[in-house]
Amino acid sequence: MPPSNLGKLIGWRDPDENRAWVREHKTRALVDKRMPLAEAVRRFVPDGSLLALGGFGHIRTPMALIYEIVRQRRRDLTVLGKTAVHDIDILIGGGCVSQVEVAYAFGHELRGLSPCGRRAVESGRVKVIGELSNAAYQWRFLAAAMGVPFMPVRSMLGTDTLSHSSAKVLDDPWSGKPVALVPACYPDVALFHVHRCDEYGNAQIDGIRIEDFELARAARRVVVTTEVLVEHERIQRRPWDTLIPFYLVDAVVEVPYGAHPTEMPLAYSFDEAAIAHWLELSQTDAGVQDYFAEFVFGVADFAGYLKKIGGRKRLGQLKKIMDLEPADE
Amino acid sequence: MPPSNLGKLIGWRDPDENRAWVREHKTRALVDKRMPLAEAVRRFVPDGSLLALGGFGHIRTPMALIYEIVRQRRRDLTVLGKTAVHDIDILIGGGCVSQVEVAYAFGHELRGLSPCGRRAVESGRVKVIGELSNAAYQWRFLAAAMGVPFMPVRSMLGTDTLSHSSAKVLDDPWSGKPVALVPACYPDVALFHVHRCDEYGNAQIDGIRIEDFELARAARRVVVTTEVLVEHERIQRRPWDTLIPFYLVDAVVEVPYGAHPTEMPLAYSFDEAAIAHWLELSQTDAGVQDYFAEFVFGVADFAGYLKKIGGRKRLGQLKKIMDLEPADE
Amino acid sequence: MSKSPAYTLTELLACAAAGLLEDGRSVFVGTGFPILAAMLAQRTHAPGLLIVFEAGGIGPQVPVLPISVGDARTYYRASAASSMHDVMSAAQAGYIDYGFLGGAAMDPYGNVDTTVIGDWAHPTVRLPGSGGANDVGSFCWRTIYVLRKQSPRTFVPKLDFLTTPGYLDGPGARERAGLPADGGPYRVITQLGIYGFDEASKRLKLLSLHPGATVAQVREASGFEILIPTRVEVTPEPTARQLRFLREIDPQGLVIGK
Amino acid sequence: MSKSPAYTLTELLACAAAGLLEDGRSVFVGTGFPILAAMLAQRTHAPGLLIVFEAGGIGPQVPVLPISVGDARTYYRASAASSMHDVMSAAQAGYIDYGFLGGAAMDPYGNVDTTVIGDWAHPTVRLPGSGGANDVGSFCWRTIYVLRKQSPRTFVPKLDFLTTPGYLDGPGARERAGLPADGGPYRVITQLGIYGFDEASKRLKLLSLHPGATVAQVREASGFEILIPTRVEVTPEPTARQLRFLREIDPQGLVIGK
Repeated sequence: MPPSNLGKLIGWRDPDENRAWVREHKTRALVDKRMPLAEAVRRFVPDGSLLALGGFGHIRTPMALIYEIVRQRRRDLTVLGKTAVHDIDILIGGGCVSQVEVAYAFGHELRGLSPCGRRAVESGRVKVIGELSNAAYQWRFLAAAMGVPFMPVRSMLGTDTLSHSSAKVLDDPWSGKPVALVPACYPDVALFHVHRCDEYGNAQIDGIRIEDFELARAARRVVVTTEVLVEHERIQRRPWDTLIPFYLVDAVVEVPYGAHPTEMPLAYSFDEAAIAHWLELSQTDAGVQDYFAEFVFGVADFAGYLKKIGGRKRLGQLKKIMDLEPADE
Repeated sequence: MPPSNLGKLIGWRDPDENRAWVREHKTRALVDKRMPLAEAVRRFVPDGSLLALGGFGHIRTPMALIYEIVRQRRRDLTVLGKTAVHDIDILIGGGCVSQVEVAYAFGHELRGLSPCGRRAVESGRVKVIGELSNAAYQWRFLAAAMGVPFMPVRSMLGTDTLSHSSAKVLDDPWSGKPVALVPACYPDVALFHVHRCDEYGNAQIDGIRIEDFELARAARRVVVTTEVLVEHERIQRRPWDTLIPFYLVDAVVEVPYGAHPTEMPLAYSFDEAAIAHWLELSQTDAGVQDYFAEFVFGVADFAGYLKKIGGRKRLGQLKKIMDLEPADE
Repeated sequence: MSKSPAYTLTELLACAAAGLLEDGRSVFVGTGFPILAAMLAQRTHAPGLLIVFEAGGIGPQVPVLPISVGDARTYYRASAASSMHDVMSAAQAGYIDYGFLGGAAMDPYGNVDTTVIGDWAHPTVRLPGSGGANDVGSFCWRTIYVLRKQSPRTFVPKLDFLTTPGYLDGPGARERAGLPADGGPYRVITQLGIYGFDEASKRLKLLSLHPGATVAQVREASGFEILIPTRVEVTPEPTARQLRFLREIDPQGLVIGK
Repeated sequence: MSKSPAYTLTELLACAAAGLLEDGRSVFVGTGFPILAAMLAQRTHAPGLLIVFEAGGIGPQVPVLPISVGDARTYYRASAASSMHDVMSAAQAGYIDYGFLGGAAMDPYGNVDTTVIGDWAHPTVRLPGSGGANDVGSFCWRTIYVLRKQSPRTFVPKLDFLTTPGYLDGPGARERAGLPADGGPYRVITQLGIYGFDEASKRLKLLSLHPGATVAQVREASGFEILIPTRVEVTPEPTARQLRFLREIDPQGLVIGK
């Protein structure tokens, strides 16, 4: 068995310590949690936060929040790299990130590797503090969501991925076979972009849930941006569609197109041009600065960003691409 | 720490043994799995099976299948008593059950204790082989569904419930605190009644899922009865509503009112009269025999049973009670 | 006192139980008495009380008293209707403040038996078992017990079977066993009075007597010694307003009729 | 042979990969080449092949090639669209037969590196990491690798970082480490040929050469010794029917154009 200690233990908490925190800091009452985007980031994403992003790869990524983090020049964030793609790339480019635990990062899926993320890691500006697999990551969140200290997993065993993770190996008391135990992971804050949410934070997502069920329950603070803010009554009509119940949520912000340039399933498609533009500019540090000068610091807010990338016309096209896609027939 | 060995270890399998079984016995192809109720029971609920029932208490209980098991005079079943109420009561009355592992059994919730179940246990006709809690049970199923050997749980510790279960206690390698490990539980067969299902076994349930997600994935064989058999296209329109995907399912049977006399959420209510009638008759063994003579052996099939309990008229009333209930407004 | 309206024992207990539930907190309820008390609390001093059902109902606007823990009334106009895994996980993670339980027998440390009377292998009376009770008593921050029939047969020095943990064998025992820290039984309500637990010994202690009940009755109705402080409150009688609400919630008297 | 139509290397590899997938089985696919091969298999010899995506898409009728592992195309007209937890659990429980993976480097036992080139703490090249690859290589019964650039730099005697398990250091090593029994790399497809693994040693073994490729090329393009059996097949060329399907599936040549 490889030694299981090269990876830094990040996000783990004694379950009793987290229970006490939850008891004191999370209200169970239905209260209006709407606030401006800037306030949500100011209050819930301080410098040094352990941050996780909802969605997956280029899907349902909370980009409006990410651009706001860059705008507020947050620093020293540790990002949980659970298939972090455009999200972490922008945050690294913005100078917000100092550490990453990696399941998948510094890549853009089919679109290739990330020049910006790779430069940061290879130059030592951003430190990779541990490795693990996608399944192991979501199960770290599941353990936290359940309030148990760890989750047994049968992958990673025998590999450098395991020895560079924070997992330990135990002999299963029944079969006698070795099994990996991954420690619970409680992010300080998790950010989500959803299809609909009420003022209290009851959030519903269409399509696959990916690992957002587990992540929303693992994070201490949850910030939700939503395509549409709906009446509580709308939620009450089909409460079994609620993926994130209100008592988990700390802030609610209505941000149409809040996932741009990533895909909002059944709503709008990727903006390949915008992604390609970033990948092009981010070939150099100067290009990265130009990008932020134009798309973040050159605009007042996310609405300004949306105008920059082509406004109504472009967004309408992205809707069309998704509409044309049989998935929405 | 109490010794953790008074409970009999039931349903646990080496994860590799079950993987090999799954590889060989579960087809991944979309094949028509419709068959008559009697055939489904004959093929998938042999004598001596380790049996689990979907739903919870008096909700979504697969009663048509349960009456058919009695009709076929199945014997020596071991029932996983996960809030088993009317279901296990009928099976015990029918002489089908020899052993029970108990989270909750021999009771009828608000309706009181079960005369039939209690007589069987107190007389030794049915043996209780272990105790555990509701949460521990569902997490035994979760471990099996995940293909891991156990699940950590923070309840039961320090009690006779733990010492009479098959759980073990481990010191969490991170906090050093004791945590219970409950072994995975793979039922031989699990029975479900759902709102809609296609011919391949893609099953959708309205309302709360209770622990059916985990149970359907833990069981080796899954038999589904459905209020309505729907076209595959209906499922494909909202695939995110599918709770039980087809590759888990071995048999599909369309059985309207298949949960009677228990509640089918948003469809029809409990039949309190029918439940009360059973509780009345089952005060004595003779009464139990009278009940089965009339409602099982005195009829050809479940359709005959439905006529007996009042047919269309009565069923219409039960629909009305649910309709009148604001939950369906 | 004499001016207060007529009320049943159940109504008195329901008002007493409701009074224990704080606003802005969450409560794990079963059917019957617990949901009645929780709904009363919501209609009076705790409108922001979150009601959660074991089978997945989260924050319903319960229309009529549910009969089963999973029936459709338990998630009518709810914020979420999920699963036992979701709700039990939330409880284990510390999101559920109060739990309501009953039991066949209780010992001085608030441990409870709902499994068997007599020997486990050859029971005199077989009871339903833990159900979710052990989880509620393990996970919730404060567990409230309602035992309507306090007597030497229900308040026993030693249980035939310890189904659900109270304070086990005394201070620190829950933590030593690995149960979540700082939880445990909070109050015990019987036909005679309301009890808490002594900080130092974690043993049952009388807090208040119901109108008309005496310390002597409390002592007689127990198989173990109950701590009696020098100062004992009197349980407040139901107000007309509380009674009106209770009868709105349970018009057929399914629960308050008992 | 000469009668066979013109085809690209990608088309040859896609047909070879598709041919490995049996009907009535399940395959874990990512975007790009794997989904192309799986869709070709469905349209030809394996109509009952279940396609599963890591992020939750189960049994979709993929309309156009998906760009991301989670995009809406991955559960278009699917049987289920659930979660990574559901799909990874199914894989860990033995429901997924085939997995498709790529990699930057492979060793003689089919172990693969997708994490770093050079030292982990100070990498020469930082790659994306495991992603779901380690899980696929651990859970699936048979893992298929496609490495388009076989060379002494990609077929190496020792990896800089063992991201995803092949046979680790030989027979029985996976089981000793605790990985699910009887899984592991099944085939490796490169620009030169198709490889399997020797039963006794679990080392890479040549099975078939692509049309025109030679054993000498295979040897030159590796940093370790590849087992060469006396009898080596020739990879069948794509048929006109297969090519027609491929061009239907990928009209813009997103993948087959490469």
